Amino acid sequence: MAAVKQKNKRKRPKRDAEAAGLTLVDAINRALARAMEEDETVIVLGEDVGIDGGVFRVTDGLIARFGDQRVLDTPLSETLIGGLPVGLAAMGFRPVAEIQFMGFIYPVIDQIVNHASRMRTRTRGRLTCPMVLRAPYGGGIHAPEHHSESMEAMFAHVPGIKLVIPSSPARAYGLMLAAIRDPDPVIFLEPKRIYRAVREPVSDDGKALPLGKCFVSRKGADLTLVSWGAMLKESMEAAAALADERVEAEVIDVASLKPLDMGTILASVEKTGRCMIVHEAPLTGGFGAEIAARLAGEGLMSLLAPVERVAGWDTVMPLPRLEHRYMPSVRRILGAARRLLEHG
Amino acid sequence: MAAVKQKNKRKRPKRDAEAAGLTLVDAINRALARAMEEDETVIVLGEDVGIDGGVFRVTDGLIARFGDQRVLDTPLSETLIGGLPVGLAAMGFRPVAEIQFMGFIYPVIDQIVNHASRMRTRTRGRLTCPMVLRAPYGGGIHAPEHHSESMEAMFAHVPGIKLVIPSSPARAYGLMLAAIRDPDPVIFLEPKRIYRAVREPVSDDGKALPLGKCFVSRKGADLTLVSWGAMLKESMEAAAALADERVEAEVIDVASLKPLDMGTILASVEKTGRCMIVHEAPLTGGFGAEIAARLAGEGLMSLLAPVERVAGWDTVMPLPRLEHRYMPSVRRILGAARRLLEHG
Amino acid sequence: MTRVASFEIECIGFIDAEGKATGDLPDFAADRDVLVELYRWMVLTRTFDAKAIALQRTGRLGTYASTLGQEAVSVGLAHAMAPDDVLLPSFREHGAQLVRGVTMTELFVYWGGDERGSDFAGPRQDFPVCIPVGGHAPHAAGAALAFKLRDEKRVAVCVFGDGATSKGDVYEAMNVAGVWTLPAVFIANNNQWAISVPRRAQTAARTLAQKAVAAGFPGLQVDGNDVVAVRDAVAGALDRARAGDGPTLIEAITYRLGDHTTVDDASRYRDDETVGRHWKEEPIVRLRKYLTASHGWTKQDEETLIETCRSDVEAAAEAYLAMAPAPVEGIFDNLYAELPAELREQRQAMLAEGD
Amino acid sequence: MTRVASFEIECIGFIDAEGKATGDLPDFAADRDVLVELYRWMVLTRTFDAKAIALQRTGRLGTYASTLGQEAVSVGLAHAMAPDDVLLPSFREHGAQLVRGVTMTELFVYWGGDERGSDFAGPRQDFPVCIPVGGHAPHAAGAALAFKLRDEKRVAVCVFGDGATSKGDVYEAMNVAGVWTLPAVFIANNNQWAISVPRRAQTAARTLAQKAVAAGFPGLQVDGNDVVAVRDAVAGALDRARAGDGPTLIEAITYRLGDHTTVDDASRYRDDETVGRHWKEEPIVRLRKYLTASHGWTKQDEETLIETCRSDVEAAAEAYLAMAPAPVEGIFDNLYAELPAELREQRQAMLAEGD
Ligand SMILES: Cc1ncc(C[n+]2csc(CCOP(=O)(O)OP(=O)(O)O)c2C)c(N)n1
Ligand SMILES: Cc1ncc(C[n+]2csc(CCOP(=O)(O)OP(=O)(O)O)c2C)c(N)n1
Ligand SMILES: [Mg+2]
Ligand SMILES: [Mg+2]
Repeated sequence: MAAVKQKNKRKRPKRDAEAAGLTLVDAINRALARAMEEDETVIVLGEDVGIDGGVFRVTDGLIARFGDQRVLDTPLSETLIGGLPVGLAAMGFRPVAEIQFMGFIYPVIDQIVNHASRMRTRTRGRLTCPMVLRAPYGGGIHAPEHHSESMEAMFAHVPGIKLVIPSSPARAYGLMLAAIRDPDPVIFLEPKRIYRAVREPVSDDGKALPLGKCFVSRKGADLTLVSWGAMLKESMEAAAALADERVEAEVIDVASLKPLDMGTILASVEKTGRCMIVHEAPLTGGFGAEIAARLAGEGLMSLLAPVERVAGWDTVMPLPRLEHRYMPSVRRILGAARRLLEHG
Repeated sequence: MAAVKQKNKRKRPKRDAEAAGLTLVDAINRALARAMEEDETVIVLGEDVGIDGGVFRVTDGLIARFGDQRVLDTPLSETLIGGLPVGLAAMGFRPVAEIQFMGFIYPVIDQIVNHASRMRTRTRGRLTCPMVLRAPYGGGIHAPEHHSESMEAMFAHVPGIKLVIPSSPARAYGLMLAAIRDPDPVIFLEPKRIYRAVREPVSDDGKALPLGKCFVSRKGADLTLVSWGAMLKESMEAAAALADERVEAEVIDVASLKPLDMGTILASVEKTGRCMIVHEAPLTGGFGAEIAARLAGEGLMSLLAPVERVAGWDTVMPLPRLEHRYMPSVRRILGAARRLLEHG
Repeated sequence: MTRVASFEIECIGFIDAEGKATGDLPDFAADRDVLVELYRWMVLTRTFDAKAIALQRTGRLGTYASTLGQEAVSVGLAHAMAPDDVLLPSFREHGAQLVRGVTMTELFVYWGGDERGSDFAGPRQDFPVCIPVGGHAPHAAGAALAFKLRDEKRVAVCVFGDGATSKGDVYEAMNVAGVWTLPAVFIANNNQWAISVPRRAQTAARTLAQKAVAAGFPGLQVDGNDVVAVRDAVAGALDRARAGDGPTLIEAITYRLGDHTTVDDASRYRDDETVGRHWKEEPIVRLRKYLTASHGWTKQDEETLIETCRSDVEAAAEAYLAMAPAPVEGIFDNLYAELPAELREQRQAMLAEGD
Repeated sequence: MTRVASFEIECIGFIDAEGKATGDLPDFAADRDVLVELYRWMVLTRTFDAKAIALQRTGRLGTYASTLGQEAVSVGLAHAMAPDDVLLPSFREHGAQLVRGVTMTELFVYWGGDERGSDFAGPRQDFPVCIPVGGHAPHAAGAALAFKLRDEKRVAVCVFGDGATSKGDVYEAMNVAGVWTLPAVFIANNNQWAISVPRRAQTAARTLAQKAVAAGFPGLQVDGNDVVAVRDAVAGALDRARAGDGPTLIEAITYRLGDHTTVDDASRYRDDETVGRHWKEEPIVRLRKYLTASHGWTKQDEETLIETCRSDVEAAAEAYLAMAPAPVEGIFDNLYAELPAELREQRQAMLAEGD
């Protein structure tokens, strides 16, 4: 809230870069700006989101454009970053709060479970909590200790919230708009490994994508590959490699983990009979378990082979030197695909 | 640490009650006392664990017996209650910390994920974290708001810790001793609905039960009922009801959710071909998902019917008036059993 | 060695335990009607409290947190607030909630274990009680920020106990309120106990008011058994906040005369003698004495008041007990603005299961 | 209105930015050897720091947090500690770690992304760096409690930044240390920045030292660019703790002359001019001036020292670069004392997968 000296002279991404398309960072940045423009109750807050533009530059330029009453650098207080938006939202704002890295999100869980997720039901709808909590997550960028974890499953278990993870710039744009416009709290996790990995054309047209819907990223009839976030990349690469062997994998981007669009997954598995779920988070209790469990339930009769889960090991994320030995690789996915295809 | 005035004149459970056996509260109390007696590095800390003996009386009498240097009432600071034991443990103590209700455990997750669970691996074994974190959990006792949740799945996902939930006085006694003696951090969740529901003979012999092992609570060949904590009660009741219909259910008490003894469950399902998992926590992302997922993987070829999960709804736990409509009931379990038996 | 900062904590009080004014009273206290109103709210709160305990004892209410002895804090603070200020109460501020316009029936409904009790018909923007100790302090900062950003002259008033002052979220919220000069008032209702843990075991700080020093704004103590002092201190803090000068922390010193809740047994950790001493300081008798001596409050006035309170409380209790049970669909239907498709089946299953 | 408490915050310093003593120095500072030792550690720290940045720039080290300009805080505090005290550092206290006996090679190994770097051969009970800001403060309280319960005359020394003082866990830890009179020293290394957020945006508290008022123990400020003052203040706090008088908070005022880390670009949020002004206050030059003027420190002494530091750092870097890669099994084998059966298969799968 202190007066902002406009020191940051770096320009907006150049025109030619824009012609080549937007990165995931750019796309979220555009969605935030669009939402702030169309609705003045949308405000952004977090550590270093102001003049610094966020450590990944997701909020770059917002303070220059919307001022320091709508882009607020908070003190270094994660519990507060979880709880302040609950008060703001109850009083009519739509705050978008940032946790700098998912490794620092845990103090916020208290506010999410005990307050944000239940303000509506506790008060029978009198007070509500239309907030978005953003955080970059995941490994593979050689970040320091505690910066590379994937703990999305903890949030997927919390009733009353929604949980969204985009896998591409265009989806990030549309899902972020949907998250901000949603009348209930949304956790929005950003796979930082692909923050700048690809560019794609994204038209800044203010169109949201639906929450609670999977995307079919590739069509195929031989096996179903379910994933989200950065692991879509390896999943798509594996699908391409399988295609060389004339195996057609259907690749599904879950996108909304909560609520989950199980219908799309079940329909695919009905067709393929073979399913693998790929995620970076540790195997045990990861969100892959929920999908596999539903396959073991409603989907059982479709299964021609045991469901495969390719995930991080049930270990602490190693420091950068060994993190590649932790991260699910295309090789690991292909190995699982082979096991799936061996059956029946 | 303030001097303790010994006001609490209430006597130890009477002899005749003891002859009738111990409650789960008594059993944990005995295990704590035994561990403190045999190892002076074992200390107990938390809110109201001292002269009050804990709000459920689990630590009753410990301060009188071991003094206020080994039984410490902390300030009202849950984050601290998670983090203080990490420092104590690294310096050679075996702290047993209490969170008064699971609804207040969330601020502790940060310390568990970022510190307790990884002190050993971060320092390649130089510093370790032999701590126990206890908390009563679960619904069904008409407790106030935020006092009835079951969020064990959040912990089951954290690498580097162990997670234990007893279902009876005898198991509570043996598992608590094992948890305290374990060289790594253990989360010990106590199903408060059955704190005093049953008595059973427990001999205070200092014998631990193994961590990482399921218990078969009832033998049967027709279907497998997997559960833990207070839901063992409904599971056993349902099994008894099924027996009246000549259906023999095998009932497995998971007891250690992490590490999980999947072998025992798989062996049972191989025999029965039918499996249901019962827990109070919300369905989606509950620990039942992990067990079902493993059945969909390694266990698939044994399955004669879709895996059933009988769980809490994916809703916020209602206030007491309606909580019985949330809690999985014997009726709900029997319904699922019927669906299991309809198949093949 | 240079002195770089110094701080002082003051304590205010106007009417002592004997009901005597210890100096000049604040202006509002010259008005008999105001004093009687404060008195009436305190008596009503105590009457409500006794009824709530009675209902709990007979199995018609859930676990309940008594406010016995703390009525002056609760009533005084709420009475100072403007209608469009927002209250963020702990779970022991029944008095404040009543003054704010929450009905006794709503309070019974909530403590009876029914969410409808938090759907206040009166103060629509007041927050529901906060069971997780201190968890509402960040909400207060958020609400205050909302007022500041919209340039409204409203204040967020957050009340918590002495125990809550040990919580990190309370500290984080006060700290941000300080640095952003937010229109918030934080009130530590220091009843000397956090269940069995006495105030002295909670912190080495000589006063709780000085917790504000860490957050860079004023803190003061007030005699929490003197409703005039509480009202005055809170009114001052509200003025400060409304003027754009930022937050204040008020430590109101009182005493929890009852058990922590209806499931607590305070005799395990404190003796009757100590409690008895504190009965001599409780807030209602002293104001009655003052009213009697200075404003001709009569025995008749007293009896009428007690009878009105009693019958109001009974009526509210009857309305509560007569209420139709909440529809079970509420479990699902209030979870999201729109029930996600995947939950429709669960909702159906719940309804099919029956009671 | 009664005054119930008052507090003062003092600031100490002995050698000013010009290298002049501003009054009597503490006793230890009369000893040339001690001053030279402090000086040597600061120069070594800065040399190490430059090398670490160079290694990072050439892809041979991970993200690194420079301590440039803050050497006096780091070196001074560790130099005051007894060997069996325990250090709980943030991620920017390389100087303190070196003084404590952590080797430069170990530091390179850690910042190179290898857990073996936290398996210190020297100070076996010192904690590893703490990346989650403030998360180690509760550990400090726990370690201090361990010492107190065992009646050991040891002290837990916890260092964190100005930003960390906004965190609830730091507050909770200080509060318990106060009420339990724990042998702990908390040091806020106030380098004026938490990444891009300046000190003034972190809190309205005039000093960070006054955060101790909320926890009920003394807080003081010290010129963090004066290694003599830091050492003296910390020594005093350690004595207090060892004597059983409880914790102290020391705010050491210094300045982060470099970027936040090697992935930060501080020019986005502060200008060179401001940084330039702070270069005039940095800790190494002023001690050199003092040594030159008061203890005959020569150009030759200086050159020799710089050369020794340079070659020590190079040797450590070479040892680091020559180190055999860590065994990949370490991912599993250090997770638990004994690998649970269910993880053996995963371990096998990992090994089978290969690099
Ligand atoms: C975060 C949290 N921890 C623990 C509890 C259990 N509990 C309920 S009230 C209470 C004591 C609160 O003390 P204080 O803040 O002084 O408020 P009081 O009850 O005295 O009004 C405790 C520990 C809780 N509700 N929330
Ligand atoms: C809990 C937490 N939140 C956020 C971060 C990201 N982060 C790393 S350093 C830093 C600023 C720390 O400032 P300060 O405490 O002043 O220490 P300094 O970096 O200046 O030494 C932030 C926000 C973190 N590491 N931990
Ligand atoms: Mg209290
Ligand atoms: Mg700093």
